Amino acid sequence: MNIPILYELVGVILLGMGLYSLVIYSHLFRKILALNVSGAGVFLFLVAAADRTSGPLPDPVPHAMVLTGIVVAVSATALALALACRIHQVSGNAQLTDNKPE
Amino acid sequence: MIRKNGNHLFSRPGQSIAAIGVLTLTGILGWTVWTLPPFSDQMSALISSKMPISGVDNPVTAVLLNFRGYDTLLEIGVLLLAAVGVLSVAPSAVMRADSSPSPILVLLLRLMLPFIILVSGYILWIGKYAPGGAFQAGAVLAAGGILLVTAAVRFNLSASKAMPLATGIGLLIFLIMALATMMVCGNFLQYPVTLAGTLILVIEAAATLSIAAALVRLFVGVKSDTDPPASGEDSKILTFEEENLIK
Amino acid sequence: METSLNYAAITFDGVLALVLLVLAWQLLRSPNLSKAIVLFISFGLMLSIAWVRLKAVDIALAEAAIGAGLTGALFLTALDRLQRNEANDCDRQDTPRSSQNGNPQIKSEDSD
Amino acid sequence: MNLPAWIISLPLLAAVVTVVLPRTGRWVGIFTAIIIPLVVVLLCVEILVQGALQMQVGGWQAPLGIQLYADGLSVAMLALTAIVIGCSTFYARSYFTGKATSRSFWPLWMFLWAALNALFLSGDIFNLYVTLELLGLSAVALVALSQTADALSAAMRYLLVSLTGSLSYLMGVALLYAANGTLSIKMLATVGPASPSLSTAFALMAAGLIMKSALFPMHFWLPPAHANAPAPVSAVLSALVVKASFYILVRLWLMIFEPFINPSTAQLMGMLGAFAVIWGSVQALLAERLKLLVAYSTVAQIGYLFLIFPLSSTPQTAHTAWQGGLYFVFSHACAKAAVFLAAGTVIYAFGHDRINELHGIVRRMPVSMFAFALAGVSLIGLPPSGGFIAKWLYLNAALASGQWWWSGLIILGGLLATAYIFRFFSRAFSYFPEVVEGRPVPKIMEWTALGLALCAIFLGLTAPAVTELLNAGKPF
Repeated sequence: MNIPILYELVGVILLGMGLYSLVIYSHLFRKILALNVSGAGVFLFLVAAADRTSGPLPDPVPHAMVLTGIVVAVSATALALALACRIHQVSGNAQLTDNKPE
Repeated sequence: MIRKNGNHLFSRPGQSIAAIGVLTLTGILGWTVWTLPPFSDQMSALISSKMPISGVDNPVTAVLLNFRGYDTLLEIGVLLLAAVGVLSVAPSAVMRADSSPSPILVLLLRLMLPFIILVSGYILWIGKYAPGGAFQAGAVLAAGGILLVTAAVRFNLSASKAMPLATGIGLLIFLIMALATMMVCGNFLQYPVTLAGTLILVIEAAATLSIAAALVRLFVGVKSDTDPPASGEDSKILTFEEENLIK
Repeated sequence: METSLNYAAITFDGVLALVLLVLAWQLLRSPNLSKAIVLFISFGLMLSIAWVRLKAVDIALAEAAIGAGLTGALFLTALDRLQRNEANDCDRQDTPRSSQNGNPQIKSEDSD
Repeated sequence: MNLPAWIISLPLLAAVVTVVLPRTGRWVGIFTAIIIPLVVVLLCVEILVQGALQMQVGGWQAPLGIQLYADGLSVAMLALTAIVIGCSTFYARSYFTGKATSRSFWPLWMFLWAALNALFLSGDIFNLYVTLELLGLSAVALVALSQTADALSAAMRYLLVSLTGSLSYLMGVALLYAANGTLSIKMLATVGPASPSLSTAFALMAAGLIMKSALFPMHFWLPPAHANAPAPVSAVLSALVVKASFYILVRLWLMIFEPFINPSTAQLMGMLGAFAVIWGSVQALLAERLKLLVAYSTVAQIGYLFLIFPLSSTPQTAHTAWQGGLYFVFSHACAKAAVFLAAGTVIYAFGHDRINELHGIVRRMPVSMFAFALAGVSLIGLPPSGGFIAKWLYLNAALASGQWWWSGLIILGGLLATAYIFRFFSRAFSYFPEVVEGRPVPKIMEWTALGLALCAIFLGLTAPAVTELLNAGKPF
């Protein structure tokens, strides 16, 4: 087993773990954490895949994609946290009102 | 019974179904990844061959600011959008520190800030040759900004006039450059080869400032307080000079 | 010499992969939110090391600063605001709602 | 001329200006709403004359750079966007007058427009991901502008679904890039043969896009979000935003995945569409609030869109089915935007939209109710509306491909739509002796709704012109 494949598989498992937590927990902060972990999994897969080239240096395009992804992720996280805090303030509860998944 | 904090959404059977679903998905994905063909190095080779005319020496910066600069332009748009969105959700744009900071801390901050700005500038500059660039530099600058607004007892974002300009200028410069190069060279964001390095640096400098400002805005938006400021309060609002200091 | 270096590298990567998975698992299922957030920050820092191992130093820098640092700071501030909201609720009125829910932190610690 | 670049840059510039100078928002918004439709018209002419247009951003060829790609399908979507957002902007200007949230509204609105334009013009799967995020975040922030507890919860749920959908799409992009080393749709069009990575990538991307387009059973987030957003936002969300992810799915299906897809996948999507039509219509019949009724009607109408996949499965009906599906997109967009704007006018005037308390409001707002009626004609699918043409094309495709059961569904859906629309009409148009009291409504709000409803009807009369535009550059 070579090293990039190891990290690719870790990325896939992180994605799965994040999705599972996203579905089963109702506290909004946990859902947001779970999405961040899933995102990290996808990023890890991308960069690990880029390292499987035969040349000495990895492909820089996935690196640029992941940098873009990290900035998008922090933007989305901030919006989600601001919404979650506001919901908590209005309803006294950091959960979505009815018990539907997501 | 739903617990407030460890709260699960589903009963045990529901959780098992979710677990089985996710395990299946992970299994299929893992198998797909296992069977992936070897990664083609056609793109790496292509990028290496175009590096001399990209205007920079770090391949990641070349992809971010030149080959796929349009993605980065939209991405700076996403950050600006989030900065607007977070504040529109926040109950007020006023941030209050938990307790008044000691004057020594404020002094220390004032001494540290030039250093932070210097480091940020260095990371921005080095991005041309080595790992670094606008995002990393912006994040460092934002850390300085966040320390500064935390040290101020109250920080009123909507009263600040420089903040909107600082947040917007990165996207504005990027767009103007993109349209100007289109008029000159024919394609959106097509830099003239000899000027590419300079133009990229200008765009990145403006982007660094905006990324920092947007990240500070995100922080202030999430932290913002609910209570309206008490009128008689002897609070120190972050002054204009201090704000300029972070720029 | 080269093979032993290789073994060391593989061991290092194996351990790092394991640490990443364990941290992620712990942070996702930790009953205590502030602990989960601290674990998330350490997860981000470990991830930066993984980026370096994958020859992506640019991403390692960005991850440490934005992914772990800023996102972590955002989570901590948001949690702080949440707890202040709850505290305000309890102070202002002793309604059934606020006494029922109480502070999430204390509650979760109890129920462990 | 580089018109596509201008179509993307103008709303982005407007967004920056409204962030930096918040007081100018109202005027910048109106200015953009006038200028962009003009540029889009120029682009339509260019496409009709020259055929499909491709732009290399930065002057870099694929696979190194990003391509902008405009054919009949993309410019038709751009034109639709210009019409719907253009009208809604005039409406929003009155709707948000004097509201504190208008400061944030204008930048978000301009970002939404930029995201849609960029999305319809993109020829690169990763670039599409960035536009999807731009679109999703601006839509969520706009829903949250209402600031009520319901709107905030709806926005949160929308955000979580939207982010999960993007993540799934991004994982698909990652797999495609890892296997093929390119992100350009044009280059991916030549990949093959079928491989596990290709099927998994399609499954992930389709799942993500289906979540974002709210196809049954992933529709649960849509009714609260669309019902609780400010009216002009609801109009654009229902008319355009859910269609944007459907558009990407259609593009990927047509250009990359069609040869590799198992026919049962198309049937499955059609089945989900059928459930959506029935479920959405029944919920619309049961809804107590007008905007909720309209939102559930959107769930039903999205179901029709997904019938495109089974109906286009035989070569001889493919062309008819694609045209029918896209006609659904256009006529539903105009009609639904009109209905949401009219419903917003009702809330503006009376402060609520409880259907049972809206007796005889036609006397108070005849123009809005006329708009509602015209749009209803198109939603039901009666001639001479755009909705009729769409259903007619679908019925032809269903019968010609020997899949008669879909035609039964289309007729059933029409009957259910008649029922839920007349349920509201029977109140609104009933004779009620006293005139209902309410706040006076700015004229422009009523007339923009009527304008959009008229567009939905005209789409039925101008079918040849629209089909010519759609076929330009041979997207199908």
